[in-house]
Amino acid sequence: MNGLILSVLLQRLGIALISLFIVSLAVFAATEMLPGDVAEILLGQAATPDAVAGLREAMGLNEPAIYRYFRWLGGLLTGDMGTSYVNDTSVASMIGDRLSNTLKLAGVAALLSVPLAMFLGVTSAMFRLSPYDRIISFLTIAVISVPEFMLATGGVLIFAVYLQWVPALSLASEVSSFGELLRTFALPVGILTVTVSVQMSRMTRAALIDILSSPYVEMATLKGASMPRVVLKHALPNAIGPIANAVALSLSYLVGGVIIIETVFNYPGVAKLMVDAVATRDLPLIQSCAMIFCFSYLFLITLADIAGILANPRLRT
Amino acid sequence: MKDDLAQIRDLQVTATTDAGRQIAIIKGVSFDIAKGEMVALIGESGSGKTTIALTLMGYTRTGCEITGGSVLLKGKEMASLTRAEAAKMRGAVAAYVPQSAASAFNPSQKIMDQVVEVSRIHGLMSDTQAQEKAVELFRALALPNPEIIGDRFPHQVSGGQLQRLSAAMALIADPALMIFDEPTTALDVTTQVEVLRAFKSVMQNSDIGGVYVSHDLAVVAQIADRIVVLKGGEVQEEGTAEQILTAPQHPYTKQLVAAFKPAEYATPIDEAITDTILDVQNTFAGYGLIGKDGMPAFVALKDISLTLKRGQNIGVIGESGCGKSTLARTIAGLLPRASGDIQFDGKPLQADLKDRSREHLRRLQIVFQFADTALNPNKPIGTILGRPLSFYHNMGGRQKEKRVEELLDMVHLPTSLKYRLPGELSGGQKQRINLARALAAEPDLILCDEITSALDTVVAAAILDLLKELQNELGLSYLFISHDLSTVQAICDDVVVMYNGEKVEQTKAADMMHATTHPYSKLLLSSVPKLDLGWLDSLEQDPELMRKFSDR
Amino acid sequence: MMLVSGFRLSYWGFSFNLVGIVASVVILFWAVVAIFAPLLTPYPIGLIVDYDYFGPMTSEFWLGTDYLGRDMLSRVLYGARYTVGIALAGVFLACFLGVTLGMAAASIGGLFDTVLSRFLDAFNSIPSLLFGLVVVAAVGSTIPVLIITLALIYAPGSYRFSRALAVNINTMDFVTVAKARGEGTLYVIREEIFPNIISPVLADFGLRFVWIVLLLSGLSFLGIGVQPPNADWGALVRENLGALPFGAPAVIVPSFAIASLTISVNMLIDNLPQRVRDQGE
Amino acid sequence: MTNRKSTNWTSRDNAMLRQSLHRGATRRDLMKMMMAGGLTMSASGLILGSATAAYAAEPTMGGMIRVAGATSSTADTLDPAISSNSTDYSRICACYNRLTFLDTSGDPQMELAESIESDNAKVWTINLRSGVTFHDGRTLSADDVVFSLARHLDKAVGSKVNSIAAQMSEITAVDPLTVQITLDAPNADLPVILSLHHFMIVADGTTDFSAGNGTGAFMVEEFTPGVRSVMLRNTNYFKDTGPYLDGFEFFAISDENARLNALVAGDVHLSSALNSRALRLLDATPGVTADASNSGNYTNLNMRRDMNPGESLDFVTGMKYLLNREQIEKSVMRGLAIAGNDQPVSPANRFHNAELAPKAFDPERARHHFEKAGLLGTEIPIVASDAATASVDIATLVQQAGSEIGMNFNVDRVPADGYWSNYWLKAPIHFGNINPRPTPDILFSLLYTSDAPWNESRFKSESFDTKLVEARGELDFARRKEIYDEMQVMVSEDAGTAIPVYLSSLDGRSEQIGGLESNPLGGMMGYAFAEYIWLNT
Repeated sequence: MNGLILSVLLQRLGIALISLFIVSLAVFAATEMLPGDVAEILLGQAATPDAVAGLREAMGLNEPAIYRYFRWLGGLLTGDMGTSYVNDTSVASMIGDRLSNTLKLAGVAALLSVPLAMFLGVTSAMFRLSPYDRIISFLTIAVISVPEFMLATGGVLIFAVYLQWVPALSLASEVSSFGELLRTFALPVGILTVTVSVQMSRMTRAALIDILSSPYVEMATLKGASMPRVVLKHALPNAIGPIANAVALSLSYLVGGVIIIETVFNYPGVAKLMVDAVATRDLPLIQSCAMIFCFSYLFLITLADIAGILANPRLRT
Repeated sequence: MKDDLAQIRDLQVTATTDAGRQIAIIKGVSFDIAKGEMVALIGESGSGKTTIALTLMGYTRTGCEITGGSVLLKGKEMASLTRAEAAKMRGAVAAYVPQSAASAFNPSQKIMDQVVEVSRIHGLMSDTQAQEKAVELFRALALPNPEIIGDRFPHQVSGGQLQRLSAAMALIADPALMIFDEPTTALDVTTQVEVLRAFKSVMQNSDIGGVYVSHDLAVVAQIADRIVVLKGGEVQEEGTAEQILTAPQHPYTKQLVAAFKPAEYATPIDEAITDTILDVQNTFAGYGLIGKDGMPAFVALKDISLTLKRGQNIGVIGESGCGKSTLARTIAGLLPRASGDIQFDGKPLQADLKDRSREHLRRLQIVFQFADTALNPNKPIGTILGRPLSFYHNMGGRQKEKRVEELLDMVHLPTSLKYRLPGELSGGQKQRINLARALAAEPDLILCDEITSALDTVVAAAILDLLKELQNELGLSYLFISHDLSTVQAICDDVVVMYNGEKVEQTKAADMMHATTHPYSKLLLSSVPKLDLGWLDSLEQDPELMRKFSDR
Repeated sequence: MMLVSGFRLSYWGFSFNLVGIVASVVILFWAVVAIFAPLLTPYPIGLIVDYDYFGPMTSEFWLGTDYLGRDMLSRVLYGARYTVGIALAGVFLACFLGVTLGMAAASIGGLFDTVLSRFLDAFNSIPSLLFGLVVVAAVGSTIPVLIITLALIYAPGSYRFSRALAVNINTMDFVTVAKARGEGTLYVIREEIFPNIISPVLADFGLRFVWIVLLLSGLSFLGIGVQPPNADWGALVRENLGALPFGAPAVIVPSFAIASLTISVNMLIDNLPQRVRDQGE
Repeated sequence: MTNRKSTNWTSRDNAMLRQSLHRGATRRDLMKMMMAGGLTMSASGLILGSATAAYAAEPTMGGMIRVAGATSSTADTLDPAISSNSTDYSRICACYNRLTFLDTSGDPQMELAESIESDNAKVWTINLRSGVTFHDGRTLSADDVVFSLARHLDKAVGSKVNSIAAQMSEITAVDPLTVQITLDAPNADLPVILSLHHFMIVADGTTDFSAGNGTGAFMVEEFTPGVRSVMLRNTNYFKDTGPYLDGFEFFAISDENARLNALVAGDVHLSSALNSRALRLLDATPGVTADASNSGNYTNLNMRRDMNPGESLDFVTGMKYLLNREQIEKSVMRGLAIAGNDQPVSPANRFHNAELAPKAFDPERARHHFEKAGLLGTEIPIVASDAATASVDIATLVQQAGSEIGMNFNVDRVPADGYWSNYWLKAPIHFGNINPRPTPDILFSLLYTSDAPWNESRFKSESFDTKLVEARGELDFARRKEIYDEMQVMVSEDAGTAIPVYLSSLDGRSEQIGGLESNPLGGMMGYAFAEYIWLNT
């Protein structure tokens, strides 16, 4: 729509490519450090030397790993994520539905948490230092301070085991109706929403309060504007940049950071897939997952930047 | 006297420090404002002038509160209003024109929306009416193309225009009282003239009362009917502008007035001295990427040449953005020059300070405008002054201690200060420390970048005296950069006038008032407010020139 | 100058807020426990002292027993050692790296800055927990490995933060003065920039400490942590998670320990004692 | 602050018993006690059996159920040869069949084979059941069997039982319904060997196993590695008994507590491999119950005899005395275990040597042995991992017991993934975990002969090797038992493998599920539960 955004996009694209490359290299290095290779892992106890050799042969793992890495990289450039070692199906197909699961979960959580966070953040900035504000900030701190797995297991125990309102597992495959979706996702989504939105609301509040000390806010007050008006009309529009950034960070967490939730609720998402891949030393799969996380992060950050630019007339025009 | 618009009686305001300690910042101030009358509150920073003005809107900045006395505005007690009640008055009855309009406008809203917001908040008139009215005001305030300027964003219009727009914003609701808070301090002199004119014209033919907060007596003299002189939260003297300027009673007022007539600078014309300490030849410098022609993207200095003899001072004047500070930075090597040649005491001076010998660095010192950002807030004065000593003269221990005390003594500060942090010093003291730090290097040349501009007139005058004194003792030379002519006049032999990166003219300081030939110099000089009531009205400037040179 | 207004006390030129005081007391408590754990534990942490498991609080075992019937009190006290110790070491390392690089980048600028920033940003995009899992899986979960991993995970954030701060300070005149004087980068970083970003950096330090504690317990929850029979709090929660349905102290106490520590640190940061500036205006 | 020495444990037992009775003693608590009292599993298993017998009365047809396994990853497979864990076994048992299978008492029964005969235990003739069809409609023939068995010899397949299959020197199809297997040496156990999960019969020439095309009771409806699988009843299954279920969904919940919660919350009907501490919650919740079965799976502490410090027999013996088997049994396994006597043949096996008593916990004696080995006070690492059940806990017990007699062990817990390839068999002192094997012969030839592929402690003994061969060819049960008894003693005394307990597995189920019995091939009826259980409604 205008030069700046375009240039930001281009610049970001460049950065993205570099970052993706760095990450893939780092991941590759890490995976190479892992003891044992896919053949040994698959054979497990039966990993007698000749058995391993045979299997490596059959899997074509004899050539140096670095070759395989670059072949994978080359493939990626042509949009081919390669094939998994352990069960030679294409990585794309393996990631496919896992990703859609993850996005389902992340999406619902985002839909709930962003408005919630905004509401909390804005209101507590509006009435800052009021009892309301103090209570909110205490609650948010409390939530931030409790490990996710405690919230998760506690939640399961109360709502699934005792009250039996919701299932203890979130079987993505079972969802047919929207109501069912709500029911199966209630717990994980609820927990993710809480954990993510407190982060965002804190940052929102901070960003707003930062701006509330600026001269034009005082000016607005001296025009007789009410606190809500000051916050909504004068502070908020100028805080969009930082807020968007906070949101982006939190959302990127929803994609890659939910391994604990996926574990506790046995939810087949990408994070868990990557952990499996690591456990079986399935290089192409590991790499591809890492790429997805890295990409989603960069993508969201870029969106945030653009939001910031659009919100700021100085940059916009 | 005539029917009062506002009455302030025995006003007390206290501030609460982080420690929870209560300190009185306004100690029993009383004065009246009549309809259509413009009362000026004058005093140095910290005198509480803004605080008083704001109480007229029932507003105190965070941490402060009105603890006594009464503030009657149109018979309403502003001191004891609830938030909501006060909000009703603000903007509608009493309106505020901020010091820096540039920061007082919401960067993400169109100007028009912000101007008419007052009427929206108070539901005074329909938006269309409000907008029509706004346009009228724009016209009245002599703003260029008033019809469309409202559709712009704040960053798209100049500082002088914003200042006037903020006045329009204040006037939109026909307030009974206008509060001007140093509205021209941030502006260049040529612009200031315009803005003052605009304010005066809108205020004159209306019965709106006004409070004009300023530290600049000359400016106040042009616009105020009565003047209240403040110091440390107390009224020193009150009277008509006439009386305050011509027959000040209170010693402090006398000081203020005196500070405006600086002692003429007696040049120690000793023709014996011939060796030039600094010789700048056809120097170009700027910012941004270097192009093929070897020139940076934005050239801030164009072909500057000047020479400075040992023991003499040269002043560089011009308005913001004319490149005078860049000149200092280029000479200091902070901004490597793109081309040209600079000789220091006969030897070539490397463009980048990284390439300069420690000796050169020592002999050429720079002092900055803002004393408080120029001192590391976390280091005691002693350490700050000690560093150049150990760095250049590798002094240490007792010797260093002693030298530090000498330096403090040299700038007339108590030696006990060396244990204090900069934050605990006043602006003037800080600037003296700044100077002392430069002196610690025992330099030949000091580049003074606007070192008095941020100070109150009285304090500034004292600093100037100090500079002269030091020069006589140590045989220093100064390159003195300022936008304020009187200061330059007060201390320099020669004056260089700069405009938009170029040196337009160089004259002897003594006779610059009449000897200047370049139209811009003329305009600039004529725009400097004089300490007499009629100056603004009698001032005639060629509108052509104005349009050409001033920022409007 | 000892005057109380609102919830504030002031002392030695600092003013404290009640919440802040309470928080610091809790933190202090855990610090002491961490240091003196060996003297405080009634039983060896590996010793099975009770046939029953997930035992209740008794006069004999103040905090009940764990899944093997070991004394919970002893284990929690020792857990403090590992949780606090490792997290502290990790956050120190992380902030040392981050802040040093951040300041260097800010004051050197140019290519150095861009390259470093790019690289660390890329690093930032790897989910921390996953990264932890991979590394620890690769090189085994010894305490040094844990510390280094945690440090690596949080260094980029600290870098970002301190760089942003340092960039602002770097534009200040007193830095320019120092440079004009001919001071070297090291001096500028150490003497001019660092003292002026230290307090926000400390706050950031605290936040990172909390994150590291949480991440550490997260890792322990996923089965990676210090070597048995030792266990950090996260590991204690994990190994006794089965006690949750019975609300046995074995799982409640370590959870509570974690929460109390992290909440206190957060609270302290939000109510840091302020240097009193009393020069009026 | 008196440190209670572990010796006065037994004095606390009664207190414990009373305590739990107060809590409202349940079948399971009592069972715990009985096992703690040393009653063998099969006995208490029977009690459980009778308890479940109430349902065993009339199987009901129909119903879909959900079953939660313990482990799952993208490595999940339907290829019998490379199946590696309970999850894989549960699936392949549902969609394939073996030639033989073991019944509750551990005796081989015919499945796809009608008969398996041999007169010299070297050359075996297998007659196949006729009219058995694969899911894709093809009829089972000798070629399929030959293919299925021969695969294991191909290195590229990476078969888990390659070393066992290696003895089949010749596999030929005599006619469409007859297969002849020639062994390189006599082995009376072939019928039992063929009941191993890996020897499931697949269709001739199959390369892609994801379809699970077998003769089994269920057909694969959906199979997503690492996620789940859905299986539906095979309408023309050759057996007239079962399957009763219309089908079942199988997925794994790796987190122990999540697995338990899922069962308690009613999200799954069957939940395998529960933690013994789950019993309390299961008691507290109506409608769910659990069955323990001991099939001889064990976690053992291996001290390599070819490396320091395992070289010294004194050290090895010392360690065996330092293992507090009673404590492991009660505190670590909460009774879901049977004290072991350092040899691999468990009480569940008909060849178990009952005379060979477990070594009693005796720190002093251990100390004396360590002293003789001159190892007192030296720092000795013990490698443990969650990969080997309970090994970490056992290691900590050893570490604690050692610290009290001046031995300085430190536990080195290493990551579970990669454990088998990187530490097992390699570290000087490490833990192993051996899945139940149906015959002493397999166990010994796999783990103890001089050329055994998994000789965990590098135990070498000529006479042992010869005895094994002798027993293998011996068709007279009494004689064989005799030989095996002697061999068990040899291992228990001289091998560097300390086997403290045989672990029982605990499978939780909704009380609607009927027909689940224990099986020597492992929990969940040797993972073949699917075709035998039913859902009461």
